[in-house]
This record gives sequence, C-alpha cells and structure tokens, in this order.
Amino acid sequence: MKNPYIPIPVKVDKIRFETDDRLIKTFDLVFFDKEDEKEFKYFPGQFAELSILGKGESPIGIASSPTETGFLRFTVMKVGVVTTALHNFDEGVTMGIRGPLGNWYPIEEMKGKDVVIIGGGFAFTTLRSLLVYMLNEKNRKDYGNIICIYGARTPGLLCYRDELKEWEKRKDMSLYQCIDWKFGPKGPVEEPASEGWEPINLKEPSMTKIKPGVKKFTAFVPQLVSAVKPAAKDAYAIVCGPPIMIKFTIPVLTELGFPPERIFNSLENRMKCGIGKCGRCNIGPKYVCKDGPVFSLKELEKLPKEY
Amino acid sequence: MSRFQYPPNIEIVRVPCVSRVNPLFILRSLQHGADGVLVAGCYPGECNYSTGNLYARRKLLMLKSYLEYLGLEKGRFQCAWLSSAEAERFVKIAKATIESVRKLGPAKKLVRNKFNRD
Amino acid sequence: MEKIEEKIREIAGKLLKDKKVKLIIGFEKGTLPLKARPTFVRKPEEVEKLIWNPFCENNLAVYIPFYRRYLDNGESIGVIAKGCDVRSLVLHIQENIAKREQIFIIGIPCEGILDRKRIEKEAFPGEITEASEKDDKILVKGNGFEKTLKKKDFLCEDCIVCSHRKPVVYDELVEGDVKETEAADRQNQIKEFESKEPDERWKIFTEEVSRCIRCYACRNACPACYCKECFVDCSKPQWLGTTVDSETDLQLFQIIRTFHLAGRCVNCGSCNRACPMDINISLLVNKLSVDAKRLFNYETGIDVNEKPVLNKYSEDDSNEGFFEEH
Amino acid sequence: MKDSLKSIKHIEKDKLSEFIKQLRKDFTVIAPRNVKDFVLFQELKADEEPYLDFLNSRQSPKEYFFPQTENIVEYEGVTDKRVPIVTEKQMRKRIIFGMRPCDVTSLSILDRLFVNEDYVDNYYKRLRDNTLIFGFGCSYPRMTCFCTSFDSGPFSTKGTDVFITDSGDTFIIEGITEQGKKLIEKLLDGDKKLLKTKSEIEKKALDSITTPPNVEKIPEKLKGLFENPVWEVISERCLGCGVCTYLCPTCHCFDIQDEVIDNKGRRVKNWDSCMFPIFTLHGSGHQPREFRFQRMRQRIMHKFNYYDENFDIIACCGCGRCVTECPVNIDVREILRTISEL
Repeated sequence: MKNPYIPIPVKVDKIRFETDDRLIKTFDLVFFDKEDEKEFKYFPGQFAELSILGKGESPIGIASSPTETGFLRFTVMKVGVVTTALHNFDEGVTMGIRGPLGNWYPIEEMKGKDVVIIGGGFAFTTLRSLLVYMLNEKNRKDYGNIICIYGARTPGLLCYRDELKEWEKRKDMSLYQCIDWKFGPKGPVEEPASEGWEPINLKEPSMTKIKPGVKKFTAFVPQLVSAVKPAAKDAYAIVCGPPIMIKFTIPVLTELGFPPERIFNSLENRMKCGIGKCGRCNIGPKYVCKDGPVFSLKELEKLPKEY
Repeated sequence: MSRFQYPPNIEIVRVPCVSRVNPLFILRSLQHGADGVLVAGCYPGECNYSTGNLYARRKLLMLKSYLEYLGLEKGRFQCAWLSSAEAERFVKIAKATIESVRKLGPAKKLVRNKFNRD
Repeated sequence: MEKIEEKIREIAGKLLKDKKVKLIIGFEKGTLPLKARPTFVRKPEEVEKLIWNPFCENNLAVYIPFYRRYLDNGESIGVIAKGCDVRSLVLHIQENIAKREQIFIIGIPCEGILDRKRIEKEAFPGEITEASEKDDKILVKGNGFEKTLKKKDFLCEDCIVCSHRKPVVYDELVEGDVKETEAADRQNQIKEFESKEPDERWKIFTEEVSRCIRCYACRNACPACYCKECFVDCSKPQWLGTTVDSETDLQLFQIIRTFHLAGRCVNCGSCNRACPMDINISLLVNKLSVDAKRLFNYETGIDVNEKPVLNKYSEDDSNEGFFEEH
Repeated sequence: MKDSLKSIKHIEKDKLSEFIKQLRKDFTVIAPRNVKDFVLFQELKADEEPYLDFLNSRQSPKEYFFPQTENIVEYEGVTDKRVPIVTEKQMRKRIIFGMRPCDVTSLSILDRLFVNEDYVDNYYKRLRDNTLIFGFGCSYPRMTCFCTSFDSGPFSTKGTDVFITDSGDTFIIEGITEQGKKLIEKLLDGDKKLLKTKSEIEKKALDSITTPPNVEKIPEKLKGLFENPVWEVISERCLGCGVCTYLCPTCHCFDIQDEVIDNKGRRVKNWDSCMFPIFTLHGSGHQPREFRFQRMRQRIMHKFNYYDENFDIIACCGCGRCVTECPVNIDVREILRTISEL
C-alpha cells in the first residue's frame, strides 16, 4: 500500500518573482518520474504539501491547471521556515511533494452554468487553476459566462500579471481588477490610486455606472462585486481571499441573489499531515485538509465559526 | 589580534556585548558539538554600554554554578574578563581553555550525536 | 481550619460586595480525596464554596497573567494566598504584570502543603478513596486499608525548606501564626545532592528528566512561566529539538526552563506537583534560589519595589570561576 | 460450547514467569513495570516478571502503537540534495501483557482514525498488526474509572487476543482469538468453575463502579452547545498544559517535524496537544483558538461529538487518567454531567 507520508521527488524547474514586494515567488515543479506524474491526478482547488527534507512541509494550493501538462505550479509567500527555505532555492534543486490533497471546486456541478470568480491578493492561486481549466478550449463550451473579479492592495501585488493582460483581451470572459491604494516611492500612499484605475462610488458601490470597456478600478473587492452586479441566476460564485475580504463579499453575493449552496469558499488552517489524521485543521467535525479546503457557504453555515 | 596566532580549533562568535550571550547559546554550542565554551567580556567598569557586563556577570555566575551542580564537568564552560586591547592575553586564555578542555576529553554530556536512545 | 475558612469567606464576601475586586481566586473542594482545586468567585453569595486546608497545593498566582484583560481595564483581583503565592504575586508586580494596588492579597500563614503524591504512595499499589485531616494528623482510607499519618512526615519537600510561610506582603492577613523553618534546614536535598560526584549527579539528573513527556505541565503550573512564546515553541530560530527520544533535548529543556527561573523562582513546588511523571524538578530549581542567596544575598518576591536579581547588578559581585592568571 | 471451554486455561501465580519466558522466545514482551512507585508499560528485561499488582499504568500503552516520537522518513545528504532512504525494517512480533480493558478499547477507537478507507497510516498499522494483546481484568477498578459508560467494562474481552483474570492464587487465562488460543494451548486446562469464579470477580468489580456518567445523549447534546458560555466556566481553572491529552489513550493529534544532525536527517511524528496555543497558530499570526475555553471546547467536542460524527464512536474509554493527573483537578466526569444537565 502506498505510504501517504512519503514525499514524491520533484525538480524545481523555474522560479520567478510574482509581486513587486518580492515576498511572493512562483515555482514550477517537474516530476523526475513519468509514472509519478501520471499518478498525480488533480483538479482545480486541490493543494499539495511541499516538502523540503530537513526543513518541513507546507501546504500550498496548486496554481497550475490539470490542462497544463508537464509541470506543477505553486505560488508561495515567504512566511515560515519552509517557505523561506523555498524562497532561497535555486532552479534545479530537488525537493518533495505530497498530494494531491483535499477536495476541489465543483467543476462538474458548474457545467452549463455561469461562474463568477472572486479573488483577493495572493489567494488567487487555485482560482488561476480553475480559470485556466475552464478557459481551456476543450472545457470552455461546458460553462456559461465567466466573470472574474480580482483585487490586490497595489497593482504590483497582483499575481500572474502577464496572464491577466491576456485575459483582459479575451472575448469569452470578463476580467475586472481592482486595487486598494496607490503605491508611492516610500510604500503605499493613503489615497486612492487614479492612473488607469477608475474610481467607483465608494458610498454606494452598487450605484456606480460602469462605462463600457472600463475594467480596472480603485476599490475593495466587495465594493467592486457590488458595482459589477454579476447575475445570480444559474450562476456559481467562487470566493478565495483573505478572511476580511470573504467576510464582506458574502453579504454582497447574498444580496445579489446567490444562494448559499452556490457560493464556494476555499479555507486555510494550520495543517501538518494533510490527510485528516493529525487533528489540527478541523472546523467542527470537518477537516480542512481532507473534507476541504473547498466548502460551500451552505456547509460552512452548519459548522462552528472557528476559523 | 591579527598579529598573534591563536589555536585553530576555536570558533569565535562575536557579539556586541557579553550581555548579549543568551544561556541558550552556550548550551546549544555544547549540544551541537563544542567540547568547551568560553565566554569573554570586557572588564567590569569598562563596558562600552556602561553596565552590560555587570548584568552578564550575574547571569554567567549563576549558569556556571548551576551546570556544575547538575554534574557538567568544571571547565566545559568558562568565563573570562578580557579587554579588546589585550590580544596577547586572549591567546593565553584561549590556549589555557583549550588545554583544560583537552584534559577533560571529548564532551559526552549534553552532546547530541545520534537520533535515538540506545 | 474552620476559623480560617470563615475568615476567608468574610473578607472575600466584603470585598465583592464593596466591588473592590472583580474576582477572587481561591480554593474549593476537589472531586478527589487529597485534592482542593482553584476556584473563581465573582459574586458575594458564592463565597461559601471557598475553603482552606493543607491540600490547597496550587500556586494561585499562576492565574494572574490570564487576567491581563481585567488588569488592563484597571480592575483589581483578590487572591487567597499562602506564603509562596504571595511571593509569586510580588514577582508579578516587580515584573509589571500588575500594579500593587490591583492585587488584593488575602494572606494566609501556611503550615506547609501536604505532598499528595507521597501520601498516595502509602497506599500503592492500591489507591486512597477517602482522606481527612485534623490537627497534626491525616486519616486515609482505601480498599481494605486505613492509616493515620503524621502531617509533618508528609509535607512537600519545598514546604519543609520554605523560608517565608507567613505572607511577606498582604492587604488582609487571616489570623493564625506559624513558625518559620530554621535556615540551616533549608538546603537538605541540595546538600545531599551536592555531596555526590559530578558523574553521579549527572546520572541522577538524566534519569529524572528522561521520563519527561514534554506535556509542559511544569511550565504551565509555574507562576513565573508566563512568556507569550516559550522558547520550546519558537521555530525561528528553533532552539530545541522537538522529540522525546533525544535525551539531550529533554535535558536542555529542563535546564533552560529552570534557568529561566533563576532568581524568579519562589520554590512553591507547583512544577513538582504538576508533573505527571514525578520528576523531581525542585531538585533543580531550588539550587537556583540557594545560589541567588549565596552569590547575591537575594530572595525572590520579598519587596515589591525591588528588581529581580538578574535585572540588577552590584559592582562588588563576585568573580567566582572567572579566568585568573596563575 | 465445548470449543469455548477448551480455550479456558489457568496458571498458578508462581508459574507465570515460566510462561512469560516461553512467550519471550518468539515475542518482545511489553508489560507493566514499577517505576518509582508508579506503573508504566515497558519492555521486560531478561527474567523480569511483570508487575501485575497495579490498578492502572500512569501512561497508557498507546505509545506502543502511536509512539510519542516516530520516524516517518529518514534521509541523507547535504541541504538541497537530500534523498529519502526507504528501508523495510523487520519488526519482531510483540505482546502487550496485562493491558487493561479500557486501554484495549482505546485501540479500537484509534483504529477507526488511523486505518480507514480515506488514508491508512502505515506506521500505526504496522505496529498494530504485529502486536498481540493480553488483556487483564480489572478486579479493583479505580474510583475515577468510568469504562462502563462506554462499550467496555472491567472485564470486557473485546479487542484482546488473550484475557487474564486474577483469581487470587491463580490466573484464569482465556484465549480469545485463534492466535491467542494457540499461544496458551500448553497451559493447564480450566473448567466451568473458573468461569463462575470469574463472573463473581467481575460482578464485584462492576458494583464498585458506582456512578459512571451517562454519555448516550452527549454527542447529540453537544451539537447545540458550541456557543454556550459554559465552556468559559469549565475551562477557567485550566492551566493549558498537555497532561490530559498526553496521558489519554485515545488522544491522537500529532505534529510533523524535521531534524538534521550533520548529513543525516529524519522527519518525525511527535505527539501534539490541542491544549497548546501553537497547535493551531497560522504562519500569518492568525489564531482560530486564541483562548483557553476554545481549546478546552475543542478537546471535549472532538472526543464526544466530532469523533462520534466522523467515526461513530466516542473518543473516550473512561480510564480516568485525565481526572487523576490534572494538576488542577479538572474532572471530565463532572464536565459530562454538567453538559447533560444543560
């Protein structure tokens, strides 16, 4: 029987900085063994334990999509021991990976429906996976309208900026982006950014008249959602971001008419084993690592508020 | 200091003041392979920060007495007052320390050289 | 005892009625024989559950750092404190956890706490199902077993050598007088240990700590261990290995935790009593108090205006053991 | 009936060491030993007899199935180039001798977590598969015992391979599983009288467990109590140490850590406790269980509600260790009563 604790060896193929603050890097990992690659079957929303022998493990959402073959992509922020070690890596080193772990976004259930993707900051990783998956020419026809709303504190903190530029041009989806603050030479400046980023009606975001073709705003994500007003009929909303963003986005979605069973969240908790044994990532009886990380709002409403 | 030869089996860890020496530094050095630890600081009254070494003295005194009480050999952990101008004395102390540690032989207590208990 | 209890309830009731304190920390009857346990009284009508007897083994000062939210709001806490608890409270005041006026000390002259573990071992391999105490005797009963024990034979090691049975600082002192122990008796255990050869000492120390399961009960039961992040939990840098099968990590844990108490330990013996593996931690920490007294003539927790011993210095401190030219 | 009689044997007390000697030929025997007037399960030294005159061990024998520190990956090489060494070490078969029924019950609870259809913890399974259990009836349950609240009792033979009862001058020895029966086949045959003696001892033991809390409705009851202020009352005296969780035979939370000495390293599973704040502390500094009451709630909820919901069994076996060893006398029986009265 396969031992779920043993990491599979992978090579760090490419490393690049993702954001201007240089705290977030993207890593492309390649399997040494073709068999391992074949066995590593995953779906958008799942995560894996990045394993550095001698340092430890860190659970990170998979940012690549199963439709992209030949590599696994992870976007990692430098926080703890493992992620710092990861950031210090050079291309070409060997490390380990355990996974894929957890559940995934409801890609089957959403077929034939509209999808609204809402992301904030660097939590966009698994959303990128989902977006790339749905935009793949084989899958695109399975889904209705795709709206993506993505915000970060500054333009420099948006992830996957090259891809964002391509998605902006696409006709088969609409991408709305927003930023919180302008970035000055000495760090964030406490005034709304303006250049190229349209203001919205901050007091009554839903009253904002969006001019055709304008898709970049100075706003918080929840405000932009309420300005864009995605249609709730037959639509799914996938939300992933910092807790504070989720907290304020959910009421907006509810107001727009999204029922709890069609709003999905991806959660995060301190994890170790990733397979529901070590007992730390539970929210009530559910383990984020095994039963999650993707939960519908309906499921979350049944769970204690302990996350 | 550069003109004087000091023994090669010394690893020097510079700190801004002897009071920066956390007891954990000493114990971890012993745990991770040092056969002896010498803590040297400026003479009382000559502290660059006026009183750092006086605070440190209390700490070092107690730690030394405590470790010896628990049964660590006298000499595994030593202290000395030393001025930054006394290169010659540094060499002398270093040599004396090494000599006394050599007499004790390789450290056996506190050393971590294998994973499991026998 | 009844008299002391009555007095405690009277003082506590009055304090709560006058709203002088938000909370009183004291003892109530436990669910097991030989056991009293900490309790928290907020209403005057609840004072009836407060008790006092020689089974009140916990050092109640340990709870003060948990109530920072009260202290930050300028509220006061009443503590029913025996000699060692008081000294721990003084330490908290010295270290700015609380202001003197925020802690209302109901001092109790203490005749020493009974060593539950030692009494339980009297019944080993059986267990004690009933216990009561009167005057200088303890009556214990178990399955087909009954014994009368002399209290003075079953005092905690730390209580035998206690130097301040009578609270050194208090707002109200519950009546009763106690005789302090003789200074000469205070180092019994330490002296005996010191008389052994270093290798023998190291062996005993290692044997004791090798039973450690790293539950950190000693740390959490200690009123002086209130660091927000303990060095054992620190990951950057990671000071200490995390396993229990490496002997040196267990040794290091005990050495460093206890050394952290140098000049801060009041020898209440809480760590000893909390340890589920019966490790003799007093043997370690008591030496530090003895040294503080020997080297710097300092005793912990006596004067609220004094600084802890390692937070001050004297130009005349000894240079014992520093390198000397021959 | 005839067959079941065959599996009942008995042995005189002074012959026990001979029997254990036989067992030691093929097995590593782990049995209760007296360590400084308290009992722990440890490997017997040569010619050592187990210390069977005990109520229960201070620590449960859980550590022989779920060790406090257990290597999961060993590796070699310098930084960046470390490779796991996979070696299949042979394991000698073991016997845990004299395990109390509550601790045996705890294994059936742990089995559901470590060996289930989602994932199998190979390390636990290997230790479990290679161990035979010699259960030992509790003639004198402790005053803190409440095993009868659960699907167990002082003479429950469930989960054992061989079951031993102390009947004064002899041990009554029953073979429960085929493997167990085989091990004891050379011992003296027993008769019906022994069974009667056993049931008398059992009845006396059962009678001495007077007020076990009723836990039947606890899981259901706890469902609505998450936000109840009772948790702050229950947990107020808690010091936040790990005694209850580390002595508990059913607590199973662990941490994974790496350790390197020179060019060798290992990744280990270490016991961890939900009573420690660092257990759930996020790298970002976010802390879902900031207060003591939240951690206490997690412990009780996990045992009596979450575990029941996930695995259809309560994660408590009533051994009473957390009751006797808690430094501030937090009594889980009392908590259960409080909860059922709410």
